[in-house]
Amino acid sequence: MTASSNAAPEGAPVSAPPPADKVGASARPTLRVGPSPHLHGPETVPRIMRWVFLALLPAALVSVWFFGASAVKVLTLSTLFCLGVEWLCLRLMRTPGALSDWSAAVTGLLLGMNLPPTAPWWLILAGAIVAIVVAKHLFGGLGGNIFNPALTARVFLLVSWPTYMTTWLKPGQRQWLAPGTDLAGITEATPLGLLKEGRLSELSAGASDLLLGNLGGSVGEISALALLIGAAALLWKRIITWEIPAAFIGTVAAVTGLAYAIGGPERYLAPHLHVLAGGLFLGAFFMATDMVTCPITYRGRLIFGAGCGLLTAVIRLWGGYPEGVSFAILLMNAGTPMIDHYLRPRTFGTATARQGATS
Amino acid sequence: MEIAHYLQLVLWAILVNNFVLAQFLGICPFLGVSRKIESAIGMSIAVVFVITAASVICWLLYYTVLLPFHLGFLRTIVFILVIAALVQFVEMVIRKVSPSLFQALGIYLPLITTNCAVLGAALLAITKDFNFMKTLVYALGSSIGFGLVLVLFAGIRQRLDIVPAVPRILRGMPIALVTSAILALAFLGFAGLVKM
Amino acid sequence: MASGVSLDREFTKGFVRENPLFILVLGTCPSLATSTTLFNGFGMGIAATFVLVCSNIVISLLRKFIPDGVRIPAFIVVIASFVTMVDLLMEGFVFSLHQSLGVFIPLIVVNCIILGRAEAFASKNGVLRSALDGLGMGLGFMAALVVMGTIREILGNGTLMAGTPYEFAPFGEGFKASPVLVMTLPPGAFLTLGLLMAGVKRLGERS
Amino acid sequence: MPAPCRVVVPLRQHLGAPAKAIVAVGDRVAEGQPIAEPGGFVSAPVHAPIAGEVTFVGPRAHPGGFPCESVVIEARDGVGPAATDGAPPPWRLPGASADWERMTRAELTALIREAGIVGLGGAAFPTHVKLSPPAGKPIDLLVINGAECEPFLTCDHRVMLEETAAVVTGVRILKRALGVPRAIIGVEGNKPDAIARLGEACALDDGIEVVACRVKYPQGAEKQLINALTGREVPPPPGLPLDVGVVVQNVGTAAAVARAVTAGLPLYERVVTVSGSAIARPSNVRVRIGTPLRDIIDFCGGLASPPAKVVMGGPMMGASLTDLDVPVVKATSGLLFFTRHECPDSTPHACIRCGRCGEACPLCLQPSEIALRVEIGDLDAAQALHIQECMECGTCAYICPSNRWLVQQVRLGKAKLHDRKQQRSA
Amino acid sequence: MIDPQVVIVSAASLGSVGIASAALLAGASRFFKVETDPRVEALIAILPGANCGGCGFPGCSGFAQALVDGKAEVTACSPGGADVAKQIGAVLGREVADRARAVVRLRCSGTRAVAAPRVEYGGVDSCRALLLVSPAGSKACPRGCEGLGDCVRVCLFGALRMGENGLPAVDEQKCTACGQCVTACPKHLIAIEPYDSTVFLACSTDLAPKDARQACQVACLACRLCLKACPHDALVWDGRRPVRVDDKCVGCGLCVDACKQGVLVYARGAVPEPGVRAQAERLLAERKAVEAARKAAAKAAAAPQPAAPPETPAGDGPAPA
Repeated sequence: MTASSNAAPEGAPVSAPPPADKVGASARPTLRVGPSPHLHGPETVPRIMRWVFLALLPAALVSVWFFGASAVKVLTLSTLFCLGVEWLCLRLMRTPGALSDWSAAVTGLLLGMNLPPTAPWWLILAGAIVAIVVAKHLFGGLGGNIFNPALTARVFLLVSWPTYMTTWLKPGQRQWLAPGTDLAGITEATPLGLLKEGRLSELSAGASDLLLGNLGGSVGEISALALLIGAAALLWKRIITWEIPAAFIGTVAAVTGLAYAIGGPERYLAPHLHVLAGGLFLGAFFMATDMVTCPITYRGRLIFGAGCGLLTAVIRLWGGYPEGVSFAILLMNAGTPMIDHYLRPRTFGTATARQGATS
Repeated sequence: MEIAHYLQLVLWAILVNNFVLAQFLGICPFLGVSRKIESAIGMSIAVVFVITAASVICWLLYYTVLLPFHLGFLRTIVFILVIAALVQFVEMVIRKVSPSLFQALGIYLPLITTNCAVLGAALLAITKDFNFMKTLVYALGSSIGFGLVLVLFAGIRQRLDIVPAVPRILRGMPIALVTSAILALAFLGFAGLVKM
Repeated sequence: MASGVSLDREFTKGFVRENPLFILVLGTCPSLATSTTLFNGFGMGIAATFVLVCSNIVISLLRKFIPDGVRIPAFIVVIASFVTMVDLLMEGFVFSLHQSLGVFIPLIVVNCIILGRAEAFASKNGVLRSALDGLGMGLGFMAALVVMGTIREILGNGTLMAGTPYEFAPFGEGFKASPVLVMTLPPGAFLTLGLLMAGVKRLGERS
Repeated sequence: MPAPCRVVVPLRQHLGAPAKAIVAVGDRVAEGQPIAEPGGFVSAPVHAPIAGEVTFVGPRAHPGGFPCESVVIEARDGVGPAATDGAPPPWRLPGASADWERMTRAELTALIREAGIVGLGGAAFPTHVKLSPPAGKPIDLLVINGAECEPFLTCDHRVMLEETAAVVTGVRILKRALGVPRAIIGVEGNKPDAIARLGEACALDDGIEVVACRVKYPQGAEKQLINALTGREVPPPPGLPLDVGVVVQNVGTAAAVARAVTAGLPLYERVVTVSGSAIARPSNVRVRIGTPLRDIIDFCGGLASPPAKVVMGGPMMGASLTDLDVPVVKATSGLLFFTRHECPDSTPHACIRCGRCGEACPLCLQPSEIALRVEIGDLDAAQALHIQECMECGTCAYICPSNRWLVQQVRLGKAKLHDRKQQRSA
Repeated sequence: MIDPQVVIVSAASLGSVGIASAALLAGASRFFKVETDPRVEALIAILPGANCGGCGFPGCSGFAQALVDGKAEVTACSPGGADVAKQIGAVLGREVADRARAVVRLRCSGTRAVAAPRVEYGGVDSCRALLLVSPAGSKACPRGCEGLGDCVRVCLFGALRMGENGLPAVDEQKCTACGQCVTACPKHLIAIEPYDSTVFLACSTDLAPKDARQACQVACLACRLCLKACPHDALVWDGRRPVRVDDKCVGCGLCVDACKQGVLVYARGAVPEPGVRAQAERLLAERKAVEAARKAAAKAAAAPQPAAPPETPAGDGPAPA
């Protein structure tokens, strides 16, 4: 039993909202008082979330180009399911937040981009429930979650239904897949899947295919180039910072490069293919950088990114799963509070040896 | 390749077959002593020490006393006695030798007697037919795994306390368990990392 | 403990009001580990109940003779003896169950419920009361395990009563073919217990 | 603007102890005559802004929102601004002369003290205190703050343009009073006209340089300006600029010093920026201390629309007024009349941990973390996160996408810590 | 078939392990003896010894230490239950002595409906924070309750709740008069009062009566009718407001009836006992009769015979100047 369970929830608003009607107001207009600053910058949470949503669209469009109706179905269903579940949660659990803050839409789109194009509707619904209810609202809604909702859902689905989660379409299969369609002829393994199964020699996709997205994979991860375009927009709008993606991708390249150099091309994939393959770009630019679940200091973000990279590389090279990005980010999400706890920025004026401030 | 093998054993015990997240050993202290990072660290150090010592002593006792006399069935009783005595002994020694160390982690020692991770480690080492060195390495790895997860978890719970938005009925144990669930989910990523 | 408490209350308190798992949060390790199926949970519950009742009786009988200074080790020895007994009995008669419960049968020794009841109740109360207390607590623990086992088995396996001749698929064969596999794995155990605990807390607030 | 007919002069116009009134109801006072004496070392005298009769001495509304001991002076027949004939001659500081270069440091400091000069940047710290550094803290540099403290405010800019000579004279006097060889005037780079004029005026004195610094907020905060100009970092509180051998003064203060020392004019007027969409004619006006706000509103063409919020000071650190029946005080650098459109309702979201507040904080604090600790009542944790070092510049709350009340949480935390300290010592 | 040899060997080996560890511990306990607070030992003896960590402290000894240090709640041990809590209380002497029960009451009636606002506040949801930006508060009455719930948040017993009307409501059954809310209220509007007192003044305004009337419909206007209505002299004037004298007040409620503003109210909806009420009314009537007689006499004395001093009962009336 928790010792504090009988205490009032500290900091929770206990008062009803201020009166809308002015009772007994005098003729004089009442002035507003409030704390400084009296101005506010243009940035708001919905604006940030909207930008993330927009930045994801290029990669989503590439998917629609290659997978047609399947991709459209997965992305739409996932977004709608997440919004619906979010609406229910807000109604039933009364956690703070609103549909209009776009966070559920971003989670929904991200979840959709993390699913294979063949995902059936119930799989998407289960993912939406795990993402929104378990990973987000049980922890108190937007801002309270420890783990990235979309990734929690993806991992949950991957562990529960591994076959459904790893049935990749060959690019160019744009037709509607009726339930029960025989997928045998129209699927192909991802480069990382081939690597895991030791069938590296069958790998046909080259670096240019990986860049453009002309290969099998999750709806949103196939085209590194489209993801880069979105990421550039986010970096330009200063919604994400460079530390996490750089440390993440850099560490993956370094570790896989080392393995490649030592182990040789028969057993290992070249580092540039490692970087372009799988969900690395999607994870590094869009999910590891999720503000709620990553550290808040520069140094913390570097460590976070490097940790993600190391774990990704370890799982890819030696683990049981072909792809380690999701697991790595979730694991580092768990470490975020520790990183924040031990890495505090140096307060102004407390410099001893080095004058590090910019002027 | 011996060293590589032991290294694999350690990794397996820490990541793949984690005491808390995969084997459900030591859940009570995991949930109980994870409210503050500092106490979690103290507990972790104490657990690493006791599990390693207890496993080794139990292994010696089992193979030098119990087995030769065909008393394998007595191992549960003997092990728990040895662990209880060991914990109490360590507690007394630390209290005398280093009061500051006792302040830091001595208070966690009694809690360890009924930590099923200790007895679990000793029993599992016997069940898996580990030799002496393997038992030592296994106990060390497992307890480090326990400590690692405990400290990570304490960090998370401390943050959950700072952002008090968790719905009321979930506060405390329920949200701690849901957090453990997702943590366990993340640790599943290490499945198959080391094949033992 | 006040003798004013009626015997039936002594017996029933463990079910909900002082449920060892959901309210007191004791015995979490075995409940997470062995509630993969209804049958496993039931087996673990029976074993724990047996040890709990027997050790409560013996400790209650011996409570006048055990010197205070060594009572905890003495209790542990008593409990460990019964645990060893259960271990051997189960190995002999229900071998498959014994296999699936694994190390958690000997680990009943360190189950907080048993030592806690021995110390808090049996060492201070008469034999009948202690036995009833043990039985009630044990059954409450078992009930919690059965609930968890049922949920996890249905969702994670698509079956119910697996391990017995009465196995069936409550949600049909289609679901059984692709169940929520993760529910049988550790994350499912933590999630189930966490949500059940929240549910029980909610129920307690309502009443 | 012309002197008003009635002024309300609060006696608490500076940091430190309030001044003590030395006039009584019915007394006739001349313009500039002292009406209150300092209440301690860290305090300053107050002078009559207009000639007239003292009609009230007692509590009156203060811009801070609390009643404060004040002196009310009303112009009477034959006395006061309405009738310049027959008015008693304005009172002037004895001992002031244009020949200040012959005065000693102590004489200069005494004059500045008698003139009631306080920092006109906004904090209103008595200037003579800053000019009397404790022994053992050598001062080697005078920094003159021309880096407009806050957005919206342009009064320093106007002072630099229109009173360039006075500013430079003031700087030279301050340099002499402190006995430092060097002074830097820091001006934000977006005011090239001010930089040019000051540069010309300073050409005579090679001990003064004018430096353009980056345009950013909060460049006008002491510690930031010192860092920008010299690279020195002032240690956290109780660290002061003194600790790195620097004294900072505002350009307005320098001009006031020049007027006091050369012409004997005590501080009873200042330049105030009047702005915001709700005012008809935004402008910079030179007003007498104690002028009621309504007079200023009328002078600036009245209100264009009913203001939703009236801020005294700058938009980032100023205080919102609860009442329009308050006077201008020495610290009033700006008066901003905001419409509802300019300060819309903002309901805070949950913190999404974006970390921007920490990136923006000029003191490298973590405002979101501090605010969360205050919210849950963990004051010790807030203290460990250096809550006391926050200067409440408002950058974090400005930038926060979740609209959280970061500054007010910090102030709340500081207030609670103060309460707790008092409770413990009681 | 039980082999006696197995039994003997088991018993012997178990026994020797037991003896060995007992000897080890006995030696160790002598060799490594450390003095500790006897209360900690006593508490450890009381506690279940399960070391389950359920209390949030590391084991029973950690909990015992925390109890002695005053860092833990007596009732935090869930395996032990109420029985153990009682024993812990006995050891620590934390049994709350029986004393006159007190509760807290809010000295303000300025609900949203009756109190005029002065400014509109937008900021942290806390009274203390509001006062930082507007030291006189947000209502026209500077001594009005802000209704942002600083008191509610500090209450550990759930005795305070923010009402729909914008004022905190006290559940006097749950209130323990611990005083947390009294310190938390930045305007000092919460007072500790005897539980038994039935009448109290729910206003703290210090505004002049004419300002108070504008600021709030339920404000004390200093009319003093309540003082005149009290037959027991249980109300005294402190210069601005009536103050109840606890040992004189019988709770007849005549003052409540007399108060036109409704700022004198009954606590928890108490109703005065009919007997007390009747007696008070009788007393008041007697007083009024005496007063009337005195006035008549004074008038009569003043008009024809200015020299004769009026007879006053018990000499407590002001002498005519």
